[in-house]
Amino acid sequence: MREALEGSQAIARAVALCEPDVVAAYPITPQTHIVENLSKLVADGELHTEFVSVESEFSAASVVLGAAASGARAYTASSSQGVLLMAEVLFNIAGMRIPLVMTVANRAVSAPLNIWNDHADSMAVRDSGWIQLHCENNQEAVDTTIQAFRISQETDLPVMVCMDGFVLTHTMEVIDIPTIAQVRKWLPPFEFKRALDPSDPKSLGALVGPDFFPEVRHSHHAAVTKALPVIEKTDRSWARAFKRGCGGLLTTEGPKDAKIGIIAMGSTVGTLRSGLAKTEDAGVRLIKLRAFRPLPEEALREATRGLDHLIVIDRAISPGLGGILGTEIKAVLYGTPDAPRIHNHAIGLGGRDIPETIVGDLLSAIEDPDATPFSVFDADLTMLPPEDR
Amino acid sequence: MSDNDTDQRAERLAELREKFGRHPVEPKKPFHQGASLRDRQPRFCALESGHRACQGCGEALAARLVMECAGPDVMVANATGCLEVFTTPWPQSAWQVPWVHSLFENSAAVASGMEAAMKARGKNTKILAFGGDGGTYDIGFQALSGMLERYHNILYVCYDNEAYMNTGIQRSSSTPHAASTTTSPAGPERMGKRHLKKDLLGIIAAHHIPYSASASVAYPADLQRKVRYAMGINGPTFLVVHSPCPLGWKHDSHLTIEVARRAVECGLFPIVEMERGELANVMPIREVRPVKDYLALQGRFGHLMKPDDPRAVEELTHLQALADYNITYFNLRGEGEDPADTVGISQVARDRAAGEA
Amino acid sequence: MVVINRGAHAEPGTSLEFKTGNWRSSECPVHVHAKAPCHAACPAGEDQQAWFAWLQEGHVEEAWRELVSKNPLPSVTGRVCPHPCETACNRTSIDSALAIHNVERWLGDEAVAKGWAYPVEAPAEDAPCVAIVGAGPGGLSAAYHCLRNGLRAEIFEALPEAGGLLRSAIPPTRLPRPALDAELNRLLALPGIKLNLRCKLGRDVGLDELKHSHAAVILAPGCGLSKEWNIDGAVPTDLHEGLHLLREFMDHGEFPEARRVAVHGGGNTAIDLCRLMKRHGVEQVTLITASALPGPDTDPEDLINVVPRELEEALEEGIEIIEHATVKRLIMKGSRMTGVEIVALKKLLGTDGRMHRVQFEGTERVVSVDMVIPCIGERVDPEGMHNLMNRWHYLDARDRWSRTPQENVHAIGDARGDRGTVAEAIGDGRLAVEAVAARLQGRADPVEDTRPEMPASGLNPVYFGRISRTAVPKLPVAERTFEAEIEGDIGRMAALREATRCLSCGNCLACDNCWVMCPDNAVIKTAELASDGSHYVFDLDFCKGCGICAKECPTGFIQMAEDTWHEGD
Amino acid sequence: MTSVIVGATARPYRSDTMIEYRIHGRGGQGSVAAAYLLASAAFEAGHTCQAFPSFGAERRGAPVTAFVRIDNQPIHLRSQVRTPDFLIVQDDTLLLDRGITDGLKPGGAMIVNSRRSDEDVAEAFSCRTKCIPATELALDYIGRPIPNTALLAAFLTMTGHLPVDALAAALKGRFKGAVLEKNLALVDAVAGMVPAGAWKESEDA
Repeated sequence: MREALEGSQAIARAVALCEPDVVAAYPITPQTHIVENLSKLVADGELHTEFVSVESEFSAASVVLGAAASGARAYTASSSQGVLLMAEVLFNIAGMRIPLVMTVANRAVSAPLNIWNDHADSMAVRDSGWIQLHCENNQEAVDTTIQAFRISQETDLPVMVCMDGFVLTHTMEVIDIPTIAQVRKWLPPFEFKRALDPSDPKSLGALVGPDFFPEVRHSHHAAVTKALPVIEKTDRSWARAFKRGCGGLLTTEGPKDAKIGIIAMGSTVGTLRSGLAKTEDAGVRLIKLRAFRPLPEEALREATRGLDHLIVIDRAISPGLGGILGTEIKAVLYGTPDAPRIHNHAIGLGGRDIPETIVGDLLSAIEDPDATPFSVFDADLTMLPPEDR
Repeated sequence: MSDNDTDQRAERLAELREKFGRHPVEPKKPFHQGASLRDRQPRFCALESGHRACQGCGEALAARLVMECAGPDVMVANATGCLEVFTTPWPQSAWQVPWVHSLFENSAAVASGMEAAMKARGKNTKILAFGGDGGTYDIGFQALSGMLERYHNILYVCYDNEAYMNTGIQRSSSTPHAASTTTSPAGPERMGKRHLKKDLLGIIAAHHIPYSASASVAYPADLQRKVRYAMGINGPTFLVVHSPCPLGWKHDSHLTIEVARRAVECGLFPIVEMERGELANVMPIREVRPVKDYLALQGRFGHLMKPDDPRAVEELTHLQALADYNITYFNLRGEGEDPADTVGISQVARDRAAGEA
Repeated sequence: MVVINRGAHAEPGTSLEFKTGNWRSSECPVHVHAKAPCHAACPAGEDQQAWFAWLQEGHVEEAWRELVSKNPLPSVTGRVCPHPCETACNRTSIDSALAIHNVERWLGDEAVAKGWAYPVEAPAEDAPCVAIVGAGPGGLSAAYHCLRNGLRAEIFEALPEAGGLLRSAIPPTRLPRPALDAELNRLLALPGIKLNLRCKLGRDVGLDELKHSHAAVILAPGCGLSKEWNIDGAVPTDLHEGLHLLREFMDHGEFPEARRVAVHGGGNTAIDLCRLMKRHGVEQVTLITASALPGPDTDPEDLINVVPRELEEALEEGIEIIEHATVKRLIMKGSRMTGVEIVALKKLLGTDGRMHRVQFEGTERVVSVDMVIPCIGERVDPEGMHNLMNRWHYLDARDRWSRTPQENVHAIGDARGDRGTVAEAIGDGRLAVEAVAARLQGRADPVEDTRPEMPASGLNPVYFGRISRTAVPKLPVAERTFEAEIEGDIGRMAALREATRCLSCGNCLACDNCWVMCPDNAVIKTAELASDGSHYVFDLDFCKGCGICAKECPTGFIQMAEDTWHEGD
Repeated sequence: MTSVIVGATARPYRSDTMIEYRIHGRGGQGSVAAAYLLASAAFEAGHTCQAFPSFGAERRGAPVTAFVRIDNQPIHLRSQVRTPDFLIVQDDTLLLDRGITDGLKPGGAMIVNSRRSDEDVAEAFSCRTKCIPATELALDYIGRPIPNTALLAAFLTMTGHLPVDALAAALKGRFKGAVLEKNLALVDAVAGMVPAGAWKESEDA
């Protein structure tokens, strides 16, 4: 049913539709409304779950770890500092191959303190071994959340659903919320074969020494990589059932013969699309990357085929290196014949508003003889003392 | 299998039902049944041989004692530490119950999740959380506090060996005053740890939980009674078990029990029980020993055993004063002989059942 | 080939694949069933710890059967024995010794009262028969152990009644005759024992004849004659020596007239005599002994050789005892004695390396008495055994089994000269018979119990609380007569309570300490596979050798030994 | 791997029919609620909508803004509203900031919660302005000084952009019982107080 809903409220509703056994979360801006909405659903009797009001994100992650390990469908959500406080547990959950779902309301990481949206938090835990899926709008966030439960249990991997803080979480828009009957039909009941069970008492989280560790790591890597077709397949199945998809691993839009491409993740894609509408003659291919982990290397090479220039939009940076997605895409395209030239820009860091006019600026920058391979594109360097530029 | 075994097993299950008011899960591999003598031992063995604890490890003993009266319908969340490392070097595990290790500081939280899962799935399996003093007094304290506050049906057991032993004997907030560790070494400028042992039970008591207690490996019967009691409570319970570490305390491996016993007998480790934060019971000390008897067995207090060094004398006196304080504060002297005091509870008798067997 | 599973989880109990037994660096635990000190100290060879174990479990008859497997006369020894077992008892390191002798007596009396059968079977009609000379405790023990060894026994007793010195030299106040008769009669009634009374060796039957007619001869004649006594050649005209006086009194109830008496000597006979005379009305009874009274610093070698409780009762009753003294001179007024001069004396090591009794000049003093009674010991009546006498006028028994130079002839008990208690005689009887039986069956001599003794330091006293010893009622001094037994019955409740005080030195209590306290779960509980009464075995595949089990074993049954001990298992 | 999902080309990215709103208020006055209410009303009227706050960390009393976009097609743009068609000002003290009308499209209009005259304000800011004493009205009808309902009712009545019924429907989604009735009564009252359709032409401006 279509409703005008705030993003966080919609996520809470989506989570409730998946009927998790255990939800544990600690409030943090801008994820707070998700927790509040879930709490209210529980209080109103609309969601029958063990809602564990933990004392920290660290415990939130630990609680869902324990719950999922005990055979419960588990969900948590966090943001920014909370994700970083969880970091240790996040690696642990993935390493133990425990299926569960977490929403990250993407937000910058301090210092300086900043509560606004960018991707620094989920990027900081990109190596944790989770699946990371980015959402362009709240409909995708809802759909991806439900898909994430299915992907998670099919792969024995935890899934992080990344949605931009405030820009999506606090935005009311028209969202089609599936019915519980539809979700029950589409999402199989939770099953975790290695679940703790007194009738088959396994030990989870053993110490693995040098004799076996590389193999265990390899298997984790292989598992995340092999999640690619699962993510795609799941979205196709969703699209068949609900008449709308979330874009599989990635989507491309624009003329087939485009020579310039722009690739981005999350809500920025919408603004870029809006901006491109004003420059229809530019012949630009817009690539929306949904799966950041696993990174769909083949799909990326195909999506960028024929391009001379590829503008890679990052919403977080790795100081001393530059854009993270940009660097990864360079690596993906390395050695590809006729690979496009990469123009890597970080925009909207710490919630800097991204106007649709930025599209024109980005396209102009391709021809800028002074352009650096990477820039914080919307930073006004004149505000900095010369020695800090 | 003899009828006798069947009876014992039925009895045990009946006892469990009585204790938990619920039907325990039948383990796939039942206890004290099977081909080998080891399988037929008349106790529930959740922590098998072949673990890699040091010789004379107090923690390994404590964990086995706890598990004996907690299992089999339990699941364990274990903090990082010796217990975790020495029981589960992949591909082996010494555990016979569902067991999960996540991290150093989150066993209480992982256990919370497990308990929530049990509630959500309509199961009664009791959850245990284990941590060492590092994972309980220090880094995992927040998660523990949260667990207690949220009133999870979990028994948290802290195996207190008074330092970070897993990483090689660094001081924790549980390390006793004046003990020497690698991060509180004794030297010309220092007499070991400068600070006091944290009064964890006092803090736990402030959570107003149904039951919290201290116990010692030196008194297995008392320890196991407390575990049984705690297992029967629907709510958060806490047990701190004094577990000597021969390596870290620097005593001979065969002295583990003796050292633990003297800690109790001198008053430095009071054995107490609290109900809703109120002192409900103590193990009286029938014959109080001077703290020196306890300290002298351990190398970590070696620097105090120098009567010519006024600093050593001062710290020794200080420790005696701390013990005296405990004895007064908890009224550990008791009132006459008591079958549950330090002497009474230790007494052995020829086992009639065994004798007739 | 290792297959790494998802998330690297581990299956339950798989640590059993990892044998930590090779972590033992030097020592491993072993079960050592050491001798309990009571057992080591018991001349009769009783294993008190073993029968207390039965009592601890409430099995009274089994306790008695265990007891009488060594000593057939517990009712007697429970009354007359100086109980070296109690002196040795490790419990003294915690509080005080067990009241072993009181419990022994109670067990003996229980058996009589309940008519429990001795654990013997009638020997075959054609079983070899052993001739036993003397029906005192040694001879009776020998006869009993013949049955235990499948032999028949024929006893030759010079007197008209069996019992030997039990009857002739021990006052009924210590050993009431009904108690003595009851136990003796039960014993003598056992099939396979033939008793010939009024049959004296040398008079009625000859040694050579016995050697010929019987498979072996065991001489247990006791010491029927008093040692000769004089002071520098002088003796009082009306000399009465102690054992004779005692026998006379027990037969006729009369003592010679005397107001003040000195008894010279230091054994049970001396004490018995002192007490009887005092009770008979003698104003002053003084015992002059070369030995020492018990005290904290008393050298056991120097201690007066009497039953401690008898000594205690004697002092209660007003007997004066002068220790470390001897009679140096008799002071006579004509034929009438007026006193004895005594002098201080001590046993000291001489330059020849042997102990000598040294008198100290200048310590002489006079004790006024009108009678001095020598009570310095007894000697063997050599009749019929002259060629078996050694130069100290005792029978020439040469080893543990009391063999004499003559083949198939053993000499046991007081007649050996190096014995002095009923228990020793009982022990001798058993050992001699065991040697005889072994020889008859073509076996080597029975192996001595070479197990080490468990010292108090080998126990862990933590596990035994202080429990005071049961005080047994005694007749008040004023009520003591010549017949009524002075020491009372401990009774069933107290006997069982006393049993709980037994530390079970060196033996497994099945207390579970090792099983409970092994951090490595390497102690396996099993009644079937365990040996020596234990209920546990060590799983050396996993034992890391920490030593906790040995340290925390209350009884010292677990000890740490060189690990090579178990090689080849 | 051939998994690229290629979207339709030549898809109209931007609608010419999108209307953008900027709501100025003070923390605690319900600016975000007003934005959500307006978006909900648009949804009730069959439009697509987007409403979001200015994501500030401001506390009660600080000037805040919220944004609403209403269209007949999917809304992709996520940036803040820089060139609003309309301004809704919840508190006339905010008018002290002369930059409040920055970016207001030519022909745009502003509705202000104020007892001042429309003309005074319009003159000061050189835009079409309607002032209504929304706080007083709210106190009269609802009993609480929340100006949103009155402002939105006045606004919708004047622009005719959405039927007033849509606002009623949106209110039904947020309130129940007596509170809802009072709000609906307020909507009716305000609708009668302002000139219906007065700003309707602005849509074409």
